[in-house]
Amino acid sequence: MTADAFIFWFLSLVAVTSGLSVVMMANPIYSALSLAMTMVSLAALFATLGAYFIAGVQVIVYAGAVMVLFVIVLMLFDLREETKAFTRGQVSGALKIAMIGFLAGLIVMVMAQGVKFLAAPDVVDAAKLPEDSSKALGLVLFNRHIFGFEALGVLLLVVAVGTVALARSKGGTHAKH
Amino acid sequence: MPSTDVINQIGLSHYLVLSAALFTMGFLGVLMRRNVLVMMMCIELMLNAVNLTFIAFSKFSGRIDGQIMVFFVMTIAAAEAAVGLAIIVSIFKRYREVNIRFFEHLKG
Amino acid sequence: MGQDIFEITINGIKLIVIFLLMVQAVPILVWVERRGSAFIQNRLGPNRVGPLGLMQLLADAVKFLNKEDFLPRKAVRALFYTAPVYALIPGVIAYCAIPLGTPLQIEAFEMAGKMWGPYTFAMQGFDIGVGIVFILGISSLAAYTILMAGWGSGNKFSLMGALRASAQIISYELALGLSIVGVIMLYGTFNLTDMVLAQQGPMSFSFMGNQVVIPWLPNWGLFYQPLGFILFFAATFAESNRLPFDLAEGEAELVAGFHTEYGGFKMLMFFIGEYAHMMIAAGLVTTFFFGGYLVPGFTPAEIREFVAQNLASTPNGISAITSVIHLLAYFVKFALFLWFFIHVRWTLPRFRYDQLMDLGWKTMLPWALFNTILTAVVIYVAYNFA
Amino acid sequence: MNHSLLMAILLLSPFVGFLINGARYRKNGPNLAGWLATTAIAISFICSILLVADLIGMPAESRRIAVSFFDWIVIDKLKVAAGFVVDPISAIMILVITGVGTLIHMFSIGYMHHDKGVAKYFAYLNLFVFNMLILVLGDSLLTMFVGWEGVGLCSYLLIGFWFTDKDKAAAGMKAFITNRIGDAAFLLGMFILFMTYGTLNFFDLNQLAPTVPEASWLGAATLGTLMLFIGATGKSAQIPLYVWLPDAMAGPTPVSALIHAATMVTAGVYMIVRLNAMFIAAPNTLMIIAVIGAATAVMAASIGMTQWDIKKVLAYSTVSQLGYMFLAAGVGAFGVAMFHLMTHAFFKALMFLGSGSVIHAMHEEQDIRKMGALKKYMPITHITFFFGWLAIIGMPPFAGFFSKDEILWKAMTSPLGHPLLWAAGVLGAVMTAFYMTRLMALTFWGKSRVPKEVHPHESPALMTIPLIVLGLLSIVGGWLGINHAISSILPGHPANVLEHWLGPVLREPSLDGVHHSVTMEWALMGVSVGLAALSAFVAYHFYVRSPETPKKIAESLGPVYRLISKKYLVDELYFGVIINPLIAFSKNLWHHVDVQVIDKTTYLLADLMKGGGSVVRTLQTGNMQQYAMYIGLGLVAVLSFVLMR
Amino acid sequence: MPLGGVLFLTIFIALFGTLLIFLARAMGGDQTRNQTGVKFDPYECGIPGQEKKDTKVSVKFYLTAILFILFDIEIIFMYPWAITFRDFIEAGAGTAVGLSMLIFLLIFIFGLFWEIKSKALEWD
Repeated sequence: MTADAFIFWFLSLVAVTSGLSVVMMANPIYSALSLAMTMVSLAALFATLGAYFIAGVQVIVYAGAVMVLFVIVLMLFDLREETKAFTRGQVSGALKIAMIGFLAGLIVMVMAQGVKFLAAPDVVDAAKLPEDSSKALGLVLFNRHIFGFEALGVLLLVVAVGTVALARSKGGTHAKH
Repeated sequence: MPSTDVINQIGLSHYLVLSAALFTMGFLGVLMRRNVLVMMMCIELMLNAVNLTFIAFSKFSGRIDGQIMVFFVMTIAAAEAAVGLAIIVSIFKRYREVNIRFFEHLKG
Repeated sequence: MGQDIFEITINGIKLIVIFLLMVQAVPILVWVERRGSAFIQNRLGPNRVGPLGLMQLLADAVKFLNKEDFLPRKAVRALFYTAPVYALIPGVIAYCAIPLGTPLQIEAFEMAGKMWGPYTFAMQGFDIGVGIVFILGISSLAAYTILMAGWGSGNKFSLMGALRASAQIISYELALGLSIVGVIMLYGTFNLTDMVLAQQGPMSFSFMGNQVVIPWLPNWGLFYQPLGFILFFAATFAESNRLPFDLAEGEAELVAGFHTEYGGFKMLMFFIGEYAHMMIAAGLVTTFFFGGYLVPGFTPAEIREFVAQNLASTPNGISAITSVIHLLAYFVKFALFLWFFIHVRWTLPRFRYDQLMDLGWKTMLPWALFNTILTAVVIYVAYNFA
Repeated sequence: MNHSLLMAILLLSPFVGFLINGARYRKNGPNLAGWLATTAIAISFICSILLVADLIGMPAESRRIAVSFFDWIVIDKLKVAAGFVVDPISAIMILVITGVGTLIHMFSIGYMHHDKGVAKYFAYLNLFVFNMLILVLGDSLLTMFVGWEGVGLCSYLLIGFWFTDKDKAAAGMKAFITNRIGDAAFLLGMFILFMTYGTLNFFDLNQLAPTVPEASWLGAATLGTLMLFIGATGKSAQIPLYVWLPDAMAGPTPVSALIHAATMVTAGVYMIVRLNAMFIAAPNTLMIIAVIGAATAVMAASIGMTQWDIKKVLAYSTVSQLGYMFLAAGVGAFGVAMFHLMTHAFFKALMFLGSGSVIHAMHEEQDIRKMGALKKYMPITHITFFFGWLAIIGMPPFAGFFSKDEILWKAMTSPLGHPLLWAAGVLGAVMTAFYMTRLMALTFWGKSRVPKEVHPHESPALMTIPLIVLGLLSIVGGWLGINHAISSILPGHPANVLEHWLGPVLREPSLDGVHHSVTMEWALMGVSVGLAALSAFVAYHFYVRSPETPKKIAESLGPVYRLISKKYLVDELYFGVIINPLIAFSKNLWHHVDVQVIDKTTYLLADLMKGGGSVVRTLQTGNMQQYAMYIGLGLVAVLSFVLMR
Repeated sequence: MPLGGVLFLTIFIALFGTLLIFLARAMGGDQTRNQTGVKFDPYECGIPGQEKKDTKVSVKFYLTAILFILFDIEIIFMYPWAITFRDFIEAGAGTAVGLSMLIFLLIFIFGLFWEIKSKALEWD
């Protein structure tokens, strides 16, 4: 096995294992920590695809910020082991699982088809991207996607204001049950 | 596809299958878990899976725009997590409850 | 990691050596801290075991090893044990991305009937293109250590300490991240080696079409980003939980913060993690603002020339001695900043928690923003009005 | 400084002013708000000057500063950039807009000093200037349309500024709706041009315009330009859509000066000049423009002779003068149209501001029958108004003389012109001289009819300084376009600056082979000036010497006079022919079609939905995971479809 | 690609740390199995530990974390700008990019000062 292939298989193993444990762990804190692990391994996978800057941002934003927030909230709430971690409906549960299985198959099939279209030799040319793509990313971001960039700035402002308002709210207007 | 060395020749389809696996796992979590916070985490997992496809396509089609989309998706995801958690926290503060079935009572 | 088995082996050994050096530096730093604090407070400090008390380190290590393993009743076993091990990882990995010297070049040679090389070994753990982003990302993972330890201990003071510490770390990460924007703009790269190399020679820059050269100053980032330096340095104190920002372990309120329940070797690992963050801070300050491994007044090319004429004749030797000289230059600066960290610890009192948060959000963040805008405007003016 | 930065400041400075005053419209006092807004426009004015200075420095053929900030719309063939262009045409416009705009803002500080919503007023005014700048600087029809709609909005807001008065609010509404009709036509014209030529950029359109004039009535250029012209009649108050402009005088007087005299209403003319090559390619459209322009000029002037409200007189005068501009554009004399646009901006803004000063002095009294002999109370207002008067009736060497005379000359001699057009123009000029003199006489001269409780006084310096500046401009503004005949007798033979400035960017019908003697030019000039002077003298005699005569004449004319003083009953005509039948028809529709057919159908549908909803409602359990499952099922369906295809 | 090195070092440190834990346990004795006596109670300065079910922890921590995420992303957004700003200036697009970033920064500053003014960042 080549080194690159080994790294890919190792990382995908980590990602899948930790991803599964996000779903399966009964203790939400373990779920959150597994998710952080998934995100870090996905960041490493991004790096194998040459997206170093995005990999770094993935770690900073997802693993270093969003998941920390989740963990802090979980710890603040003192949410431990759950006895009923999964919904239990006889019919709907079976239906859900069947659907997920079907969906997984479909996604893979569709992707296989999509790859066939993409696999035209002139398109699959990995050498087009520079090895260090962070500068190219900046150049394109501020040329073609400048509007999205500004719009996201406004979005973040709105979210900042909104969350403060939400966090201050005393929790609804109705009487407590 | 001429190459048959599935183990050593890592190509686009490898990444796509991996991301499909993660996506379905996340979806399964959204459907099956009871804890709202875990459901949100599963949504983040799904978003991450999609990000992986973006990056993979960006690499294999030689266009940087995919990476920028990931950048944007991350922002949106973080904003979503912030607002979602704020809502969950305000519900929790009042009712001490994070079970998704409890949230049915919020139906108008 | 490399092209062939030789390179992989050497790189692997290099990483392990850096790691072990970092681990070994901790007892030394502890000794320096204890002796230094004694010196500052007009005491003697450890002086019984060995000359100057140097053997105290060994004695401590043995003592730590002999402590009994201990798990509180309400602790979460998995987290309680993972946290200290995990504490080592982000610090060490992040430090490995900092360049320590000029790369070592080895010519092609024959071994075991095969031609090997030529090789270039970077004097750093791994040369990452997006160095700063990598370091920021990896060190932001340190928050998990604290949260895992605080939660896993099953002690409310631990949890409070952990929450405080993580809130503090993430708050100052903003000021830290923003104060670097000016540096990135200055050098136009994320790569730390490129940043170091951009600082060689005497101070020179072009301003509004004129080339300005100040021969008696090195071309260090400090002179371009004084405000950024102050902000960055202050934020790193908070990031590494050192005084005056060690609110997480305020004894009066929180017993000892997130590691209340820890003892023995597990405690030592947290110690190593904390000192590793201190080392990252010192290393980054050196790299960003003080020319990294550069010897002031001489460019690497000049030193290589000097070595070639006076000290060595083979290319391998020249490269090796040059690397060592730069390594030494780096360690001198690095050690100075480490001492500064220690000195500050024994000089300043601790903040109150609200003061700490106010400082981070309401003072340093706006100033870092100001620094960013100022840098952008100056660069814009310097380039545009030629 | 580079051009994109200048352009950005030029555009954004009024917008920033709008944002600040708009955000603090309850808090900013009159002085703060006013000076802020004035400074914003003044900054724009400085930027305009810098840009135009750069433009002058360029070689004549390539005078164009184009700045494109970003791609605004990219849909297949439709590519519209947020692009702005300063070329000789828009250069004149931005100077007029920001220059006159600054003066009017300054005047407003004094005029609106006691109003409660003063910050709001200045915010609107700044927003207007911002939109107007987009209108004139935009490099494509769509960019222009953004400004076009924007100024329409601001005009609506400012006409109805005192919206607590129902009539004034209604006037705003009328302006808005009338403009809407024109805008619909404008959009249609835009569609036609885009369908045919595949671009909306002015310069591309002018390039692509057919070089051989289009004879057919159904050609793309003719239809498209015709539609655009209908849009212009809405914005620039021409027959048949002029009715909103007199009512628009409900707004504050500086607004009338800025929007309804100097800038916005000239947008139609500007648009035609902008697309000159396209219009030249459509001689049928040009003919219609010329006829409508001439008709508007005469008709509005005749109404103006019978009005008693000082602002209404000026409003009809504006309509009439706009008719002249369209007449000029219609005979292919685009440069002259721009020339008259500029001079008109000076003297009409002056007269409006002067009337504002008078109204201010008379404590909101607008009826000229209750004025008279204000000369002694308000010397500065009087003298500046006097200059405006001379300018508008076309007395040499005031600004109006040169531009109006040039229009008449072109109407006669251009290949597209006709002696009848000239005659109509002269008739309009004579009537203009009459009603303007009447206005002058009734307001400033003669005997005082001022009620006893009113004590007229001169306005503060803040208001008189703009008047003085505009008065000077009314004198010298015309010297930029001295015609050949006059130039030939002046020392040094001053050149026609404006013609040289605009010439390279305009495609006008060639005058080759058409020779007219200088004698004829002098003769025509003499006829029009002489008739105007005579008319002015008659008016002076009527209203100062023997105030009884006009009444007698009015009585002897009887029904004709009443018809004219009722504005030819056009409003009533519109009500009778269009609006009332429309309302009646709508009522019928409502009673019979809407209630009986459509409502019943929708009720039926609604009942069906209700029934269906009560079934489907069981799906909305509030269980989010079920919802997620539905999403998943949808995904499965879509993916299956993709695979099956 | 340095990724291999990172992975290698991570695994190495994890193994090393685990080894140390076990070494220490081997040398110091294992007391983790039978947790009897006061010694294993949570350490609260010697006072017998008391735990209320409804412990109130300040919601401030979580609010800080949320605001951190939002501002962190805005700062991350500045990095691609910072790294390319000089290139843009040299390419003659410095004004446009600078202005667009200025707008972004103004939004950022507005957000920051709004938070400060709305007392979202006050600790007691």
